[in-house]
Amino acid sequence: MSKKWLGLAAATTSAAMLLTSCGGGGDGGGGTEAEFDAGTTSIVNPSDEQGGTLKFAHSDQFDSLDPGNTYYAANWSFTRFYARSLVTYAQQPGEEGLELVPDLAEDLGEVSDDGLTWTYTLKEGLKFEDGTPITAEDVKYAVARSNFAPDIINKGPVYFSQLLDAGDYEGPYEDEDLDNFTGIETPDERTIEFKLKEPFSEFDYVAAMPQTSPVPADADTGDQYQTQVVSNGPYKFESEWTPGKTLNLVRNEEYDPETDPLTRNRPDKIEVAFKQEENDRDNRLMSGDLHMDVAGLGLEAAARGKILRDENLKAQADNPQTGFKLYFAINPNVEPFDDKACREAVLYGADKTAMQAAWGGEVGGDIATNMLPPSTPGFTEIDPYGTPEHKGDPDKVAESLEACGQEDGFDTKISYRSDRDKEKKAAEALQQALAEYGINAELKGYEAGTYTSEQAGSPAFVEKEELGIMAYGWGSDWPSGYGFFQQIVHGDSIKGAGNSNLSELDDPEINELLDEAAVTDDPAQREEMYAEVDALAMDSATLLPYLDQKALLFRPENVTNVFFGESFKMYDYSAMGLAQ
Amino acid sequence: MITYIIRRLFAGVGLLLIVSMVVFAIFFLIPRLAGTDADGLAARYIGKSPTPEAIAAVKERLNLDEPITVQYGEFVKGLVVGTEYDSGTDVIECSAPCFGYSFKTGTEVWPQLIDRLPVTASLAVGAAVIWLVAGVSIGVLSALRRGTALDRAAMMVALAGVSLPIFFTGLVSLAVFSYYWGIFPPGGSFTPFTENPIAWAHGLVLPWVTLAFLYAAMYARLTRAGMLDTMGEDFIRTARAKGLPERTVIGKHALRSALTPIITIFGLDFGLMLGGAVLTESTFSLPGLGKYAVDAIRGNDLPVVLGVTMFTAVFVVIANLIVDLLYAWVDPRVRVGA
Amino acid sequence: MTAPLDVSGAAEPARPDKGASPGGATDRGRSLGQIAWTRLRQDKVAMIGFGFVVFMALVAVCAPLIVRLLGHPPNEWHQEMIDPVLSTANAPWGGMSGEFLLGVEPVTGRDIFSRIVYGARISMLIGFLATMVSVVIGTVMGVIAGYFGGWVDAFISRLMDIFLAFPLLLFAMALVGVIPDAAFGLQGNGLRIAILVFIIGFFNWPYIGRIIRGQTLSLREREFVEAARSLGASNFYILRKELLPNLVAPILVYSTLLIPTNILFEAALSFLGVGVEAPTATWGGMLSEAVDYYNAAPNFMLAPGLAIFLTVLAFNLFGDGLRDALDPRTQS
Amino acid sequence: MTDIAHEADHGIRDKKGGTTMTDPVVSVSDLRITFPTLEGRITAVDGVCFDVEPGGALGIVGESGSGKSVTSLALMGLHRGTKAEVTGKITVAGTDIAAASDRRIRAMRGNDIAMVFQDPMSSLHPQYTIGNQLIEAYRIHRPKASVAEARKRAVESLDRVGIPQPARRINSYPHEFSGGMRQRVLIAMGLMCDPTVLLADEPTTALDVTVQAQILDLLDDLRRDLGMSLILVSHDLAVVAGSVDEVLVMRKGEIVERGDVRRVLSTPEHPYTQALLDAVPRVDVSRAQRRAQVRADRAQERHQGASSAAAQPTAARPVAPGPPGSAEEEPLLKVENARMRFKVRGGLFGRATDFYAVDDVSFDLYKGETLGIVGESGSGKSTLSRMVTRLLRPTEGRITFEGHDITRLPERRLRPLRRDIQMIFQNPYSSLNPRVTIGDSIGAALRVQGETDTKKIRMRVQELLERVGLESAHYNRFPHAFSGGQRQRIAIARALILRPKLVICDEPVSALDVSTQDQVLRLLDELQDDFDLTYIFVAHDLAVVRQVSDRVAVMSKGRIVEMSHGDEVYENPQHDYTRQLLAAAPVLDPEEARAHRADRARLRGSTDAHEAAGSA
Repeated sequence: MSKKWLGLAAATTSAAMLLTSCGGGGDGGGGTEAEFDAGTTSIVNPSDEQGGTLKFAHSDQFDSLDPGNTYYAANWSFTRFYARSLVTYAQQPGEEGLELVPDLAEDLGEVSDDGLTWTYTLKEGLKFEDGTPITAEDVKYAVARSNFAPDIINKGPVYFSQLLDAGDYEGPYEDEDLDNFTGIETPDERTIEFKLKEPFSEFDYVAAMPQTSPVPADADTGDQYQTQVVSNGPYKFESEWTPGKTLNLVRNEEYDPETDPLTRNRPDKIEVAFKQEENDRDNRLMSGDLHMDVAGLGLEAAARGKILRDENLKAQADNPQTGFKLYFAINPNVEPFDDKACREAVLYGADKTAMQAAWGGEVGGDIATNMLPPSTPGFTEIDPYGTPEHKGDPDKVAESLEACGQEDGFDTKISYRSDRDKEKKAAEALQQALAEYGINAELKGYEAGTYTSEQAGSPAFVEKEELGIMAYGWGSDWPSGYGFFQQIVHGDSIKGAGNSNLSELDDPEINELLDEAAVTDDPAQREEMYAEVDALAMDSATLLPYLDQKALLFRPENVTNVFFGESFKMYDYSAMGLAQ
Repeated sequence: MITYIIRRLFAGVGLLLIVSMVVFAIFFLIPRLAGTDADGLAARYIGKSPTPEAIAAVKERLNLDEPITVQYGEFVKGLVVGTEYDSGTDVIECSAPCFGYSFKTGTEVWPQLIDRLPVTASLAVGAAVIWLVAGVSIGVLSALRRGTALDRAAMMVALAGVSLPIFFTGLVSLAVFSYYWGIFPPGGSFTPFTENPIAWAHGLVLPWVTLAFLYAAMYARLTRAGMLDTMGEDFIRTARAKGLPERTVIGKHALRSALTPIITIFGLDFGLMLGGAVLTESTFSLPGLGKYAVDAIRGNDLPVVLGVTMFTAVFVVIANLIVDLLYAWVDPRVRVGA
Repeated sequence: MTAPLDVSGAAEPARPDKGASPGGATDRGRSLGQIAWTRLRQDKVAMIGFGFVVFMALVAVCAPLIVRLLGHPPNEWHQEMIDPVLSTANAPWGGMSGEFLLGVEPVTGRDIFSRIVYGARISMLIGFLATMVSVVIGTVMGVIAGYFGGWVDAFISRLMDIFLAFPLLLFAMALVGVIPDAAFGLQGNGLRIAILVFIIGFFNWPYIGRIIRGQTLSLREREFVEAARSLGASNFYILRKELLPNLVAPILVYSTLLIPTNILFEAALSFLGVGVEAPTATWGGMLSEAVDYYNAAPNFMLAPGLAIFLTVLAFNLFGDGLRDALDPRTQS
Repeated sequence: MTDIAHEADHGIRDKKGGTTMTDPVVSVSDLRITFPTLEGRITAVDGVCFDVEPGGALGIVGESGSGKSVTSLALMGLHRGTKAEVTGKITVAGTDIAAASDRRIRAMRGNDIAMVFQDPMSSLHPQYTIGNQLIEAYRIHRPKASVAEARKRAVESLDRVGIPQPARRINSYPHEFSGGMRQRVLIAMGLMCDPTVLLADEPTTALDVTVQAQILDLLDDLRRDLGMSLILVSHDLAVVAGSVDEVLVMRKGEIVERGDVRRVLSTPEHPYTQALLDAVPRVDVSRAQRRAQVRADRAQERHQGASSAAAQPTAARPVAPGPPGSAEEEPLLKVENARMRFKVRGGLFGRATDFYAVDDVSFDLYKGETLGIVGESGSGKSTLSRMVTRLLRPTEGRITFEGHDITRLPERRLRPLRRDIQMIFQNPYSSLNPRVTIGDSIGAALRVQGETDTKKIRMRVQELLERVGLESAHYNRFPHAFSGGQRQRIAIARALILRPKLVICDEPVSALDVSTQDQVLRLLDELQDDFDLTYIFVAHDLAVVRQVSDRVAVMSKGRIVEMSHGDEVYENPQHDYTRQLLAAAPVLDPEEARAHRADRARLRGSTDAHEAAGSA
């Protein structure tokens, strides 16, 4: 049976290939055909079949499996198998996938008139894997532990601790009385009221984070919780998990699909193997032995070359944007970049095609001309420092250099993360391009592990070492301009260590716009404001965006319902099933 | 004899203490000299959003504000009597020998080391068998056929072997045998012996051979030199004068002498390798101790680095002790107490 | 490591008395060094090794000239040579041609030949300097341990044991990673190289130290040392005038054999991503980047691999030959 | 042991041993052996012929390089598989060595002909018990023998060669035996299969004189009791004198003289043999006789060379200085109750125990005299000489030189003293720095003492080089270009360059061939006259010491057991140990050698138990 089916599938793909080569393909339409990039905009292999073991591989390991203690998009996507949050993203390809739908909650958050209280009501009949009902207290506890005990749980974002009006609450591990946590009120078993310090219009996005997934207080084991997360989703841990070992998820019998807006229970089992060698992983993906690369960062160069040369394999690949903006931050506190003209010389001198090549050419990304990622609602294309073919503009460079009084060029440094080959190559590309104008940049590589905490992310270090230009990349925590910009251009987010606002941009106009957007209810109005922030940030000439990163993703033929989820910028794992 | 072993064990403990001090100094002192303060160190253990609160909290949890001597004291205490970690809700007992606790992965280091040991041990033992057998027999053969084409060819190959970087031979063999021909699985996969001995061996063939090639080359050269020295010894002449057949002269008299010094070298090599064959494991992405250490260094997971280094040093100390005892057994002249 | 090298003369056989006129016709009035050189010159394999070593040294020294004649600047990008989709050379054979002798690097299109030539500079420089550091530390410590004996010897010997018990590669990786960005009045690549030299050299001294200690121990027992003392010579005089000349041979041999070890060590560090700053070309660094392109650009992997191999082999050939030439036991 | 008790019976030699009764067991004709070297093939053995009758004993004597050892290896077929080229015919016990198969040769080795090698330490495998090595030798030729049988045989064999408690000692390793005992083990190994011929290549060279005598006695015994033939190879004529019937004298690969041992030793025909015999120091020749001889020779030389040499500085000197005690002058050197303690590590707990290498030694030394110190290895004679030169600091006691107490002088203040006390070392191969030209080696002394004028140094060195019989042109050469004798001359020059008053000669000739020995001794004599030197002459060789010393001190176990005028010690020894030493000294006259052997057996009877314990 299955053999016949496979043969048929093979015949269809080759027919599709023929069509493509005649120039007939490309429309997508229903999108069920397996062709190159089909998964970016449509569902490939739709099927409602259940069963099988869905096998994931990770080239490293997750920062944590604890839904309250993780900050990686891949993991936020993956935890949806066992940790449901109050709201979540719709299970749809394309833009629709950015929409929020209520998950544990009956509806999206209801905001009070003063904008300071967001209220969610839990659906009825929700249960943990052991059958105990899920209460509002469990959600409150989850938020308390994930945001207010930074000594124990500190890998995830801390939006709640920034937004909630919790006084000097010390977290559930120091203060065992949850009633002392005033940031969240639970008037009854099912109602959760978030008390904010200041209004925040995009709170639903925060509520969509896995940190709102309930945790029963008596099952919490602090930073060991990741070894035995208590599931409230369709799958649960088969047994206690040891970090580094293969993770096995099995069906959670207490899960009721009726309560779930998503269909996320197609396979019988889910398996994740960690620390898998990349080239090996790619080969196994192409052979169908493995189903998904869970980190979702794309294929390695070897496999990429193979796929792009082979039309058959290419039809099983997608090449979507990852939402990551790759850019160089220029620090105006480092001479000579205190002079805007000098910064502009760098902006005009950059050869973005070379940087694109560094990231793997057209497959690696699209050349970017502004900061906001194209998939963000409200995106407007602007190119304030445009150059012919993005290759740099000698005349403008010369003008700028003259304007800043460095006609013969100057010396500076470019920092990058040494264990990120592509970023390193991009830095080399910039170095080469600038060298032609007499701007001699010395490259400084630092370990990715300490780059944000100790080097580029430490303003004191940047000034001491005179890191004028710093390579960086940024993706949004949620699909809005606020989620993207807040950490990297808002003056308030400048920190002594772990700083992400590498240009140390502290423009009152930008700060004000972002603060205002936070309290603006109308999404359309907010989108306008973000476009304005984008323009202002570009105008500061402290940011040199060069690429909207793209990933070359592979979907084996035997995986069904594959599509690229715009929310987490990778295949939507929750929807996947296996061809039986 | 017992006294001797005890004395050596004490010396070994002393050695370990010094090693731990040096490692500690490198990782905890030099970053400070390089300008990283306690905040920076704390930030290493925090995810993508190191807030000042988190930094302060982590600093306190990990005693990063304490003087380095106190921190070192804590570490040694953990090794000797064990220590405790606060997981938030519970107190985690990290019983002796507590090699520390990785705050990056939220796991104790010791079980992780134990977990990776089989990989490294499989690699080391298999490779050692190959290189000892191949290296010694080639060395002996070369010495006996000194000056012949066989000798010259073997020695050229051996010289090439010691001149080839292991990561290059590893990569080329991966490319050829795994990616092009598909005879052996690519790196990264390790099947425990207990699970499937055939898959275990199949997956390790390339790393074994790659690693063994280098060492076999070294040992062939050593053995040959040792054999040549020994064959010129008076007692070999005596053995011949007794009328012993050449087989016995070589097999019994020459080999024993020639191989005795190799034991020492082997002990050190093997001990060090049990602590992780860094390059081989990295090239073949084998999840062994060496790879663990390299990953930990890259990820600045200091307790892990400290743990692996200490672990390695323990192996070296034990290997040295075993070698010395073995040496005394093989060579009565150095017998203790004599 | 390798077969022990005996101090010249230690195992010298008693010569028959040839009457009043000393020596044969051939070694009349020549030093042992001159004799060794004559013998070395007869060793063809060693001389090939020596030739290649000299050649690589010249390549390293004249890198800019060679590249100007035969290649392109080592860091210059040639995107016109690269396929924008595949990121590899858009010409067959990895872009090998008269213009790009060894082809081009994937992604950047840099001239592999030029980078190999410039890579020789780093390898040779670090190999040589690190060896010098090892030799200086090793010789001083070895001589002190061997000559003074007692607790000094015990202490230094333990120290060497400790060094040998360290996983060196891990240490070097860790150290290079945590060292400050500017120190000793150096910065940038100068500092990186200095640090690499120091670390590689510093961790390898016990190998030389052990050998020198052994040699000194046996030399110390030789009567000419006692004779010098009975003439009233100070320890310093004995170390300098009596011991050191006898240690020159082993030092020379083991330096020659340590250089390739150190070149490999540097390559390994670069391979693991710890080394000089990009975009400076190093062989180990090239090799680690080539891993991803083993099938699309095998020339990218083979070129640095073979460069390391041949250089190290040449040093080893030369070192082996040198040892044989200086070894009194093979004198006949 | 019983055999040894009967030893006296063998005092009378079986005179029929040398006559032809049957076919010879060993027959060598026109043996020629060449080796390839970088400078072409060299001929080590050239046309050697000899026969050994069953039960006969042949001595092969020659200096280093004479080809005697190469010849003995050829008898065992041990040149097979090497680069040596062997021509000629060798037959051993009916086996044609050249033609036989490897298997046949192996069957012969150890079974028909057994070899005893020079260095017993390196000739035994250090990592196997002696039992293992003995049993192996037996079983290879008697494959049917059980291990138990072979073991029994091994115990017997060890017993036969005089190893005490053989059943227990069979499990010991070679390093657990003393040198003499090891040599016995090696002989026992040779006896395992009752060989027809025992081939002993320098079996006693590495041994002390008393042990040497024991081993020679043993070989003699065995030969007689077991009816074996013996081939004894040695550089020392005196060693073979008492043990063989016939002797071959070899030189540069050729036999220069052969014949009955008594005849060769008494009336040598070949000038080389004569020279060799003349050079052998004789324990029965006194200092006075020898000095007279030396001076006469010298005068004659001068007379022939240059008639102008009228003033003879030696003429003024007395043959021997006045009796030491009665001299009114201050002694040059006074040693009082000197002790030297070393810490010896050992035992299970590594505790250090004290060991006195020199224990309560006192003597006076007067200007111009020569004090001989004689003793066996471990007697403390070398330690004593290093104490006098202050290379070692005495633990106790006092050393006075020219009235100054130098016992505890710090190194810095010793420097002026170094000018006055110099030392000549035993091994000229190790006492000259191979990396330094001889000119620099000799000149170093001047430089160390503060002389900076290079020209002056060069001049004085060259002057001295000529004085010790070398050429001034040798200044820039390295030691390896010189022979042993020449090197010792260089060493002497180095000692004399500072014009010392006292020279301590530590075994200055023991590493040299006999003929060279004589030359060096003569040189030392001459120099004593010319430079007005006082010598302390340390040696193990009784004869050498007698010839050069005015007074002789006999040392044993750190103490001086006897000290007196030279001839007194030799002609009228007071101490048992001195008597033992004298009895053990090899002598050239075969008859006398036999008499000595009988003496030794008598002496040994009283000290047997003691010796056995000492060697364990």
